[in-house]
Amino acid sequence: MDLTYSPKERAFQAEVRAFLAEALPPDIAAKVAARRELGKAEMDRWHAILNAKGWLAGPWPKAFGGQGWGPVESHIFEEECCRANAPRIVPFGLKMLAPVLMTYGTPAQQAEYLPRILDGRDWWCQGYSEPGAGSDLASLKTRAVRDGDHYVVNGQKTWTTLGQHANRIFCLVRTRTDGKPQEGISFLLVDLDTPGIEMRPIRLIEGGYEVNEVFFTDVRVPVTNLVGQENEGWTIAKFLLGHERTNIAGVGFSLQALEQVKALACRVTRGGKPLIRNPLFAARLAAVEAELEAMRITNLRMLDRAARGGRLTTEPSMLKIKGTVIRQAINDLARRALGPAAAPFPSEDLEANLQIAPEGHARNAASYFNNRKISIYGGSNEIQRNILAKGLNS
Amino acid sequence: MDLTYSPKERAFQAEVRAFLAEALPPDIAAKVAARRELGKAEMDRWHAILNAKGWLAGPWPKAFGGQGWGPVESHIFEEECCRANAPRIVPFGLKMLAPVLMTYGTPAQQAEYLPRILDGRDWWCQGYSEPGAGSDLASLKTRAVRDGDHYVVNGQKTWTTLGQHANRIFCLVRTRTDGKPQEGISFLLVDLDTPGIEMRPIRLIEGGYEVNEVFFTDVRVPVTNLVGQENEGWTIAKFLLGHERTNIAGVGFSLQALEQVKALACRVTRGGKPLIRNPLFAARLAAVEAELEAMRITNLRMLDRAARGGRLTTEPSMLKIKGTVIRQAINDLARRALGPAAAPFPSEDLEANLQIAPEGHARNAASYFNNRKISIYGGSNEIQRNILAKGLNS
Amino acid sequence: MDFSISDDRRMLTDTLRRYLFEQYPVDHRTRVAYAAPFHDPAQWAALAGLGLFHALAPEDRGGIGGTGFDVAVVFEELGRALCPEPVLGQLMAIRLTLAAGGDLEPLLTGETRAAVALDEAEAGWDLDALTTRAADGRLTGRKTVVYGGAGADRLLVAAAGPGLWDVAAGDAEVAGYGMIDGGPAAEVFLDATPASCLIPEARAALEEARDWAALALSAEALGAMEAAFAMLTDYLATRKQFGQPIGTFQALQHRAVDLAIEIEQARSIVILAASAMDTPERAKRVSQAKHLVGRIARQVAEEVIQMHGGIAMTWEYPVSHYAKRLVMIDHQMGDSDWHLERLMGMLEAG
Amino acid sequence: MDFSISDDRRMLTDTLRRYLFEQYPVDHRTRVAYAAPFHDPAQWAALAGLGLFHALAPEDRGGIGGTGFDVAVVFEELGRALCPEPVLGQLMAIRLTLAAGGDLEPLLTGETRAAVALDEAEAGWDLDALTTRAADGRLTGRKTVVYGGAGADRLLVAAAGPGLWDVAAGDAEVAGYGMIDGGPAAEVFLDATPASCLIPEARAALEEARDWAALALSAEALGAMEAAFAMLTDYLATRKQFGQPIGTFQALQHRAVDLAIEIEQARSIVILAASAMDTPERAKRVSQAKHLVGRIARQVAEEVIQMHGGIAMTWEYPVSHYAKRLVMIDHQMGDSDWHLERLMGMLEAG
Repeated sequence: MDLTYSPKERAFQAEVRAFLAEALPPDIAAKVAARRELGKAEMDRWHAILNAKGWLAGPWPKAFGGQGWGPVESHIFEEECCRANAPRIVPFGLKMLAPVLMTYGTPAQQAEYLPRILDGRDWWCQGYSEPGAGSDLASLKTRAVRDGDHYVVNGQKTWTTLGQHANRIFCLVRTRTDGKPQEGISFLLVDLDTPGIEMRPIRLIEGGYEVNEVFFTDVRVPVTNLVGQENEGWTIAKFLLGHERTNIAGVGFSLQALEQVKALACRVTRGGKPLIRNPLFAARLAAVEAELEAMRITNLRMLDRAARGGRLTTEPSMLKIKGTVIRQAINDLARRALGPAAAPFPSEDLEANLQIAPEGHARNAASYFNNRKISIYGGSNEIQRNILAKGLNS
Repeated sequence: MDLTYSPKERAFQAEVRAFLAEALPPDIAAKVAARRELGKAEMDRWHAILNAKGWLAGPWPKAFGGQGWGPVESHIFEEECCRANAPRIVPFGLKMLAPVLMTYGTPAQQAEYLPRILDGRDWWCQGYSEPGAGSDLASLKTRAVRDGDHYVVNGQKTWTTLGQHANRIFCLVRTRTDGKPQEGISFLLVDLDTPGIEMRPIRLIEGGYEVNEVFFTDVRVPVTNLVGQENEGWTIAKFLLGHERTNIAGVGFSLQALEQVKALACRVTRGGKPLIRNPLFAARLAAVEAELEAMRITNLRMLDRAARGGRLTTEPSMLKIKGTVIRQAINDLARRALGPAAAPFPSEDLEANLQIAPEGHARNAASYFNNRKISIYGGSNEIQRNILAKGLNS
Repeated sequence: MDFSISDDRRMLTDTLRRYLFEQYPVDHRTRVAYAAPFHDPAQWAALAGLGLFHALAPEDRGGIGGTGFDVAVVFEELGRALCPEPVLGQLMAIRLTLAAGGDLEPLLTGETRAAVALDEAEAGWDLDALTTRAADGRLTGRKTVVYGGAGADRLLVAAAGPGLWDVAAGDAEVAGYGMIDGGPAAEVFLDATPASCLIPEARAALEEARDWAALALSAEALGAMEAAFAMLTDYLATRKQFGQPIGTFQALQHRAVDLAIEIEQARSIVILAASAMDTPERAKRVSQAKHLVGRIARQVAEEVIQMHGGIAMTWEYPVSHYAKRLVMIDHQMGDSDWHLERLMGMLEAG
Repeated sequence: MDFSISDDRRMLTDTLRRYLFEQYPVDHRTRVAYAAPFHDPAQWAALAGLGLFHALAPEDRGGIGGTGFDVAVVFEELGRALCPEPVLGQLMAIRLTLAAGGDLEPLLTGETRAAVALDEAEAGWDLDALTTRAADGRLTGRKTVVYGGAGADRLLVAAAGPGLWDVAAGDAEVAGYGMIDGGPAAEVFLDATPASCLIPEARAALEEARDWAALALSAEALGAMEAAFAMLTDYLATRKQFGQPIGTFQALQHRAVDLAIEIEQARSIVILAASAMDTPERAKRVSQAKHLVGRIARQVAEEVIQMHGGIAMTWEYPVSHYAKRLVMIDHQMGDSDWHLERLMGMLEAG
């Protein structure tokens, strides 16, 4: 048993760290550290920097322009990105659609779309969820009816993250209404400029805009935009859900967030002493750190297994649950640590002119509220428990 | 709104307190305080003292030899008994069978049994649970088949508390096997001296004996021992479950136990300081005290409602859950407070000769383990949650 | 022993509840709470007209209530409606003016709106660590996150000592803003600002006023959690997933039941604290309430969001605003841990 | 990075598991663990013969293992079988003898059974508060709840300083008794008892030995909780209530899943601690393990009882003994809070 990275992995880690130190724009890192929303231009800028280095799509096979990173390299890259406050790579094109196209797409689709993902010409968003069908994908209602060389799409999608920046959307649509609900679903690529599509922002609890509703009214989509076979969408959806789960625990985010809370607790005072010496707060910090260390090891164990070609069964669901609970606990501490200063509604103006919370922490409460989402989306923790319950006695 | 007792209630409280100070034998109180098992002789002695005062059956109507106490007086009496470390009144005859006889019994049954409960000639135990039917009474299997003037009883009961001291048992038995399972149950009184009955002790987790299995083999019970109508036992069982629930929260026990833990935490040291100044332990103590105070008020609110003739709906289940959780949390603190000294298997010998834990605390770990039962018996907390769930949207 | 609510208080409750339900529905609330002035001045005046502030003051000082129970029922209703009006400052000003022997009348009519400035960036909730200084009848310092500070007429300021000072809002630099859960607050900058001393040695008065505020916030949280829980049970009964109402899933049922039990605990501890406001047990009972309610309010907020799922994450669905208020109440007047530490200090006294 | 178990260690694990499963079944364990001498001397000898103690010592000192992982896998198996043999004292004696530069051989063969006497009634787990005094090569004091103290040949005693002393058990008054969760312990009364000093300034050595013991206990708890959890899942699948297996009730399913996740956490933190035993991070990782495992072990014990219902409250059903061990492990070598406080002291160091 050896918990440390191999010399080769350590060398890669050093390379990533050196690259980030040099290439990550400080203005972007500062915004990420303060948990402020990034604009599209900033995200595009960072993607372009990564793409120039060839690391935007590190896990892609070399044949498609990637580096062929395994789970451990991907993990190291993501861990270092978190540590450096690099923006999260927008996953919809790079990590979700791309593997689907590589597995189920035609050579023509691969040749058309993959390069556009890499160079930023296409920003994809996801059209899975519908109102009234949260974690229950089989019940989706958006219809796609064949009409000559086109599908005509009608319906509504929701929770479309960063759709406001996107020019394309991949959707699950219903192409058959008889038979089992799972069997009539197809996977469709849609250009958001097509007439009949309306994207409306959804404002979230803390006041930010990051998700959207998408309305389809008689939207005509060429049948060449179908991925895989008609009515095979359920298979693709399951493939996608099972894919790219090695970072599901969000260990890197949590490690970075915990460091921020520790630094904050050294900075703010309670009863004349640094908060970090307040026994109740210190107890919470030390306890969540132990939990996080345990989960970090669970995550490494899963990576090790995946790297050896082992099949992941219960691990992703366990890590999803524990990972979100721990991250939310750290967000909770970051909010608590501010005491009265957590209360203001954050705004650029307030941060610039009034400086109520210590620098970089004006959005701690907002982040706490926003991150209540992480135990809901991507299959809520309740759904994960249902999945795990099935495996309990096997 | 007035949370204090009325002058009349306060006078009664003072009277109870004075009586206990005078009449409660110190040797018995010391054993209760140390959570050591009482023998039958000690329990009989205390019952006799109470009976002489007329308070053994305080809540019974005066017509049957009681005092006609309402819920508030009963609560005051029980609270003071806990505070004084008086033994708990053994409830099976006094609080469970007696109300059944008063409501469903014939005058002959009332005349025969009630006086014998009061003067201690009869010690009743309860035959409800069966192996394989914990909280699911409707599924019970012990058969009683009519044969002339007798029922012939065959089957097995379990979890019969203090059955080793009893000379009689009241049972739920199946007198009909067709129809709905609830409809074929009867309520039967059985003399434990009847041939064919065997009582076997069940040793509990911490090593004590307080519950038993009772085996019935062709036991002939006179039909005059049937209470209520044949096949009406389910109604009686439900009546009993709904009865005498004003002390379900065990507030008195918890208050007394918390005082003991506080005193212990002032006495033992951790890192050279009294444990009560250890911030983590003190935080647990102060937090559970706040919970207990809240529940004490919930309990008083329920009593007030019952005293005004209001119907109790969700309160008993809520108090059962919260009451057991809080009591178990206090037991947990009493165990923790001892540190290394919690470990020995308690025995009279050890307490007398080695004095490892502070006096009166040698059984803290044993009590903690034993009291895991309180969230299981009398309808487990899971069953209580099911009951409450039904009422959620009404 | 009597847990029934007096007729007077029930009338007050009913009137207030009905008024807020009709005049201050949650969509109106969401409109006004997040944009300057972060509340509705017309409603402020209307609430004063209903006698709301009179209910917070004792009869022998011109009020019609002023007991712990009066304060609790008023704030429970404000919480149920998620009302962002800055009544908390008014309550504290009434208590402090009572302690100073001043004239309550302008506060009771609502003619004067007051805010109480306690906290400072370095001191947090600690009255012993204040750095705002008084010299020659002038105050210098910065008070942070003053609830209701934006738009107040008078500022009652705690300065080092602690002493209590009265400042005309127009004499100070008041930078107003909204809170993340709605409602007005402000930074108050004092730079040799003229002030009159109300209470030179004000520790006891400030602690008392803060205890009243903590009771009020606990009651407000109670009202808010009952409203949020009612939305949850409605949702569980109507929303379907996998073909059945999600309220039929036992795991959710049991968690909902646990919330109901916790809310009952919150109600009881608020009642206990309300009963103790004029007794030597005030500090202990208030801290028990604020500690316990702080913990429970967070649990209710988090669970109500989780059990709803995504919809509760949206600005449009009212549960999100209730959840924010429930969590952020813990940042006012000492959080759950702060009050627990206060209780820990009282343990050895019994 | 490599989380696979080496072949040597897997062989040790397999041998030990099979041996204990066949030779030390739980009914035998229940018979011997609660009656004097509270373990099975024949099994002690047999385990020594299997090389159990050799696995706890490094190769360059006559052992065949001695790393954190060796200790962890051995104690995980002891925990899975709920084995009451006093191996913990032997492990600590091995570590202390290593520190003192003494001869390990009698410990490794099992010819000498040693117990380590740390705790005192007033000092608890605090090495700075010891009152046992040494004068002229003799010790006076009382050591409390010495694990494996009954029947040991040698006692390694921590006296004020702290210093480490070697006492022949026959020279002291050793009052043996059983533990509530089975296994032998003793009070040790020293009254000018002859002793030889092994390490005059023993703080570092004692802390190190206690850290090894804490790792061992954490691993033992891990094995025990896995066994208890397996009994629970079996029970949920077979036991019926209201006409269906209770494992089909979603509320129980979700709670069982939560236990499975916690047990995975326990496994990971034990691995982390085991990997750090010979590094500067030892203290931090061990305290993280003992803290986290202490909390999780109690949760597993309580939930496994609760979900079983009454049957788990009985002496006859093995789960009760597992639950006791899981809870009582927290009383050995510093409890969950004690280790959390140790971690709190390290927070500012990073």
